[in-house]
Amino acid sequence: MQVNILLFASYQDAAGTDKLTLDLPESASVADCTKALAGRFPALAPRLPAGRVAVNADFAKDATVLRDGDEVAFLPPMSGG
Amino acid sequence: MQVNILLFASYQDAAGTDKLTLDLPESASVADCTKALAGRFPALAPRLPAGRVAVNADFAKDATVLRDGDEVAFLPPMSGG
Amino acid sequence: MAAIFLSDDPIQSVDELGALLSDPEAGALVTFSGTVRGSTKGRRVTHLEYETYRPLAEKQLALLAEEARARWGVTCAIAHRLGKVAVGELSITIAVASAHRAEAFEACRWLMDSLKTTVPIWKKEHFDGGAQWIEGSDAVPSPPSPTHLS
Amino acid sequence: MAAIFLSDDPIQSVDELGALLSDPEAGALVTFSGTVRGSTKGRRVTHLEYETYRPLAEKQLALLAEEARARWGVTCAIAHRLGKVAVGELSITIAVASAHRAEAFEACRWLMDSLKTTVPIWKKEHFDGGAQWIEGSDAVPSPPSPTHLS
Repeated sequence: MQVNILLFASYQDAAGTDKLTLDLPESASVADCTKALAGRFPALAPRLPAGRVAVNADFAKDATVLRDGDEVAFLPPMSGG
Repeated sequence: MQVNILLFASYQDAAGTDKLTLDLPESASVADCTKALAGRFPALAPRLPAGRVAVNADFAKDATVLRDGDEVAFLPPMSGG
Repeated sequence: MAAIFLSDDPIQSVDELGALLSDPEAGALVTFSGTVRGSTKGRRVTHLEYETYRPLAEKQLALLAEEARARWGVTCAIAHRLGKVAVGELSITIAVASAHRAEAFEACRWLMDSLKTTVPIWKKEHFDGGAQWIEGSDAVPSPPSPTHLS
Repeated sequence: MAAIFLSDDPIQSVDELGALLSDPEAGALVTFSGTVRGSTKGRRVTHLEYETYRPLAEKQLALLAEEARARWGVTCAIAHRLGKVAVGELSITIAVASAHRAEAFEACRWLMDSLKTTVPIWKKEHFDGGAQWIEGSDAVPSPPSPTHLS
């Protein structure tokens, strides 16, 4: 299955892009997706643990199971205001 | 000597006036002035202890000594805002 | 640096007070404004009336602004309405500018709390068929025809 | 009752947000506004840039407003600027209306503190010859030519 990845702020800089598609096995979790993303962008890997992940615009946990077509957003620590 | 008394808010209502002149002995203190005012307006007397006194637009103590022509303001508990 | 206003006419909005404090290094602005409410303790209010002992009130407001500057490094502007104030009109506006928000929040709240007990201003609530002076936590009924002549 | 705005154009002033909350029984209004400062940690700032993950940011802001209503009985309005913001322009405005001032002060401060850690918005500081993302307490240098294409 495929999921649509969104990257923000320094995550974009580290990956050199703000969106991409990842191929994942059926029933892959957020943790599996994070691992695949880290493997694809070594410069991004060390920054990911500080951030949070949202699936289809809701905060998700590592164990959240993904479905084909999900939007998975990787969010660095926030700094609005 | 004479001092000029100013009364505010409920003190005006109790005395029926917002200003008056009091004759006081030389070297009278704020405490003496308060006592003279309470004697003149019995309805005002019980309300005075909750308030504060200012002499020439500065907060004063009971012991502050008055001079001829001073402006003595009797201020009920405040309620701005 | 402090701007103090006591006025019988409508007072400045918080935007207008904030503009007086404009400073490229003061990124945080906290404001308070008080508007006359249409009722108090279940009773319908027709309007409020504020009285002051102006020379001491101006001195005390300047002292509060100076103490806020000394304690928190903030600048502030304070406007208080006097005389008759209709329901829905502003009775007080305060603006506090600071480099960082924590100081601005603390100073603004402290200014408002301190103002109520240390600045000689008194509020009279007018109802249908009556009026009362508010004095600290007390309410003192006031005769229907005010005796204050000034 | 909450009004939430995320905009690439200049945002509402605190007076404008306060007007949206107008209520004859809400006598106290506390506001916060943040203006872009001309320097940070001794470095001259040319401008800021804010990025968001909009659908989640809107959801989170509405949740904060709802939690403030539940905890303090207040109503609030929040506006956050996005994109490039010049020095001296507003980046954020918050207004909180309440019957009494203590609740309005507490809720406004809590909203601002919570917003910084739970709403997906990121700030990029631009200097002469450089830029950095602010992420929580970290600053992450950013390449001179942004890679963000959207």
